[in-house]
Amino acid sequence: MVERKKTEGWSKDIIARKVAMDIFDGAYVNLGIGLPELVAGNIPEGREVIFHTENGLLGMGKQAEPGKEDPELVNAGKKYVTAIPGAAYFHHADSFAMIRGGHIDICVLGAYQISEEGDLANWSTGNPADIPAVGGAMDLVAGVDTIFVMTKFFTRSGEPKIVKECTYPLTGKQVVSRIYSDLAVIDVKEGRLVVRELAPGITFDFLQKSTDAKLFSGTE
Amino acid sequence: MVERKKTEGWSKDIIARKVAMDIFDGAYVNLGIGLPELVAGNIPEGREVIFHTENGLLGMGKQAEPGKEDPELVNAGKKYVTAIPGAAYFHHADSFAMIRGGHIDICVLGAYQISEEGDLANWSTGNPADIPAVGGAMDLVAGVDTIFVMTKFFTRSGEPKIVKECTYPLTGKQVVSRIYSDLAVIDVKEGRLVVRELAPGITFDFLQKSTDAKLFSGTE
Amino acid sequence: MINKVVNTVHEAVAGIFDGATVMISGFGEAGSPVELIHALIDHGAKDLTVVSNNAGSGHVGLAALIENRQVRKIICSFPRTAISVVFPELYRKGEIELELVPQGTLAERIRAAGAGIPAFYTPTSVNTPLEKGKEKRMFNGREYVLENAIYADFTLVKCAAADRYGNLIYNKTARNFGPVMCMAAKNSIVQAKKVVEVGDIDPECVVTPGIFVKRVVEVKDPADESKLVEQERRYPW
Amino acid sequence: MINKVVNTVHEAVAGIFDGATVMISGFGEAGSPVELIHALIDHGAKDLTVVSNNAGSGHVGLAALIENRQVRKIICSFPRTAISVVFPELYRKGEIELELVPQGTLAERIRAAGAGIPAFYTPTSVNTPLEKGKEKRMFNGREYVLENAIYADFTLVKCAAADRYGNLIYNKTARNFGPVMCMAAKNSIVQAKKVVEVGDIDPECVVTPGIFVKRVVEVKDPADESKLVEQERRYPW
Repeated sequence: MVERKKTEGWSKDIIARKVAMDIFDGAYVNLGIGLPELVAGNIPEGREVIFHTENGLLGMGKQAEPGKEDPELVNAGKKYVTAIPGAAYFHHADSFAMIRGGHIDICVLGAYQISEEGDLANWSTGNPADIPAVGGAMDLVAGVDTIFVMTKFFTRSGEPKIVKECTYPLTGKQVVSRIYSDLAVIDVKEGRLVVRELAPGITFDFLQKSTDAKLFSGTE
Repeated sequence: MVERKKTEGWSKDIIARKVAMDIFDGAYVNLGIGLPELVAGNIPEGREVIFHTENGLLGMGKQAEPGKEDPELVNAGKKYVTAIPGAAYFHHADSFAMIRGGHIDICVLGAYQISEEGDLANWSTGNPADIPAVGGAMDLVAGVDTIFVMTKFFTRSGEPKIVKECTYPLTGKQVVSRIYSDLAVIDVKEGRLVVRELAPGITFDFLQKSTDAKLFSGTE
Repeated sequence: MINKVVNTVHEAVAGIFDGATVMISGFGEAGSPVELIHALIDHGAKDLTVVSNNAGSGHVGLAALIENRQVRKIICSFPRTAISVVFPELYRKGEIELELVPQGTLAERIRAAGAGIPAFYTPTSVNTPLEKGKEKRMFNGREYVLENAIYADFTLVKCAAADRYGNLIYNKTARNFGPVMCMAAKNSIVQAKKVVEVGDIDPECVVTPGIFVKRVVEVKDPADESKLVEQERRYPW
Repeated sequence: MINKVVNTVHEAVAGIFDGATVMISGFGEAGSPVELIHALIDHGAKDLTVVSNNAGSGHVGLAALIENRQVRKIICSFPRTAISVVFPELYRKGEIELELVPQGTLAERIRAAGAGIPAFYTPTSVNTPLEKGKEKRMFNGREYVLENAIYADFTLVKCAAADRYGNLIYNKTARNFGPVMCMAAKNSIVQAKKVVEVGDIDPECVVTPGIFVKRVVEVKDPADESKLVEQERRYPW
């Protein structure tokens, strides 16, 4: 493991903006819990994006203002949110019909690990002491064509999240389209990890040395 | 074939009343096209029965008054109807979920033939020149526990509709619970046809001689 | 900005290609998108597979589309009606293919496509001629047949009101197959009696959320199919 | 006359038997029928199989039902929350069984039961540990797993308004599993914030038609689960 400089890399907001820039006008988008939630606030002006939350709302708006929370209007992370004009409520089977049926254009998820081939692990550490919980993650990766992952490149303990093979239990196989991390934006193209953009001060070599996954340069 | 006296037997309205008497208060009922439609107008006072029409309405009311027809409010027979207060509209998949899922209590259908064991044929004469059309009949017999058949005992050409084995293509096997005809009310009980009630002037012997199906007397 | 509203029925049906599978909503005339079907006749795409509960009446709407020889095959539950003349004639001559599907199975197969379910088991049609060729299987002591999803390239639907996001509400029993057909098609094309502002439809009462809709066109005074049939109208007129 | 309205939550849950499968609506606290669950605690039926998206928070509602040792097994998608203490403890001790089901598969399996579909194929969980023990099959070049319907004896649901026929409307994202759970259970028991007159709910906006509902009880001021948890309340209190 190479030593990394803590100050390097993009901030969460910069990553969120990069993700948001890649979401086209008119897209239907589902945002995972955690980091991906930041994407909503970063959609470029002039684009209209409709957010889906799998607990039964199309047209999710901003988080609820303090004092205006409605315990019956929450997102998938159970945070209090709002609904935009033109929103629609529906039940869970209809909501996952949207997901499984391929109607959501883009889903942005967090990750524990992403493999060379775009396998994603983000639901279980495999630790028997942890309570297993899967939520909607497997449905999302099975149903949505374009899966963006938004994540820190390293775990808190310094392990790379991009790996040759996932050691954690999989959420889905060959499902990730692009990885937005604090150190680089990496495409999964035909089973290869292609580095598209590097954060300031990050070199391709540094990145390659940080993971056992084979990386390709986008300009190669 | 024994000769039958044309004047004998119950009128359509009397049959409809008999069916209606056997529909319990609070039942959810689907009525087939034709004769069964008469049942709606014969529910005894004091009973509240909710009529389902498979094209997407629970709480079907009376036929629409002349001049007040709404081409977007029809029953399964495409007749103009009304909706009662407390009605609900839904789409076709939801409507057949009610049927297939076993939520409808009673369905009253017409018949071409009913076999000794309660097989029903009511969708196709098997004549290759006829355009085959099945509609919701097969879903209804597969999904509704109690299937009442309401029919003339003889066809227009004088053939009995109750037969040992159906010669017409089946709608469902062992699905009929009770047959209300102009000549008799007959139960299908454990694969046997048990005559429950005879119309005035109709004898058990006459009935038995009219069909190759084995009949049992309800008092035997 | 999202704006699914187009100006004419002809714009709405643009892009329907020869050989496409086209779902058409309606239960008889209730919910039948007559103006969109007529636009499809003008458009001329042929060799279509049409999925619809019925096979049309008289010489307008779906019947006219069939009469115009644009339909190779129809998947439906009830092609026979008192005033259906076009389909029976072509069918008897062997000039149109029919896949007869029980009505509930038809609705569920369409929903399945929209919901990403490739196949499911149902009790409907077991022990009847319509089980022919289908895989059978026991669950909890009862027999079921396997049914496949029906996917479509396009859906033509009629509804009561729509907004620019494509959120739809319907009118009474004209709802019927509309919502599931919008789910099952890659491109759902909707004629609405009224196009309303975003926010005008109560989010609790939206029947088809906009995600299932591609294009919307306002048709303020849609024809009553039964009146056209009564008047013995023929399309193209 | 049809009147599904009963006077108390205790009447509403009467008849729930030991060993029953009970579905409980809600996504976290949104839509969770806290008062009905508490009535079930008072009622005391045990050895229950509970189907619910989550496994409860704090020591109220579903968590209290589990803590009271009435639940043998839970079928859910996400039993882990920040404030979930009861389930984890019992689970680690091996005193409660867990069937973990992806959320969309859970919803679809529940709907399937209500729709008379015993089993269906889905792409969700393929190539993951949760495909274990499931039959796999190819359709159109892609792999799917076979999933079975989940039937229930009872469903406890919270909604916004109900009439005496059992027609229901919900509030915002509190709708979640309510409608499909009402379909899947032999006996759906509903707590409504308001019981309204028949005819007060627009027939175009009914979400759960009365046919799927057995009993309705008005609970005018249902507790906010999150507030009870914040206040560290414990049921029975």
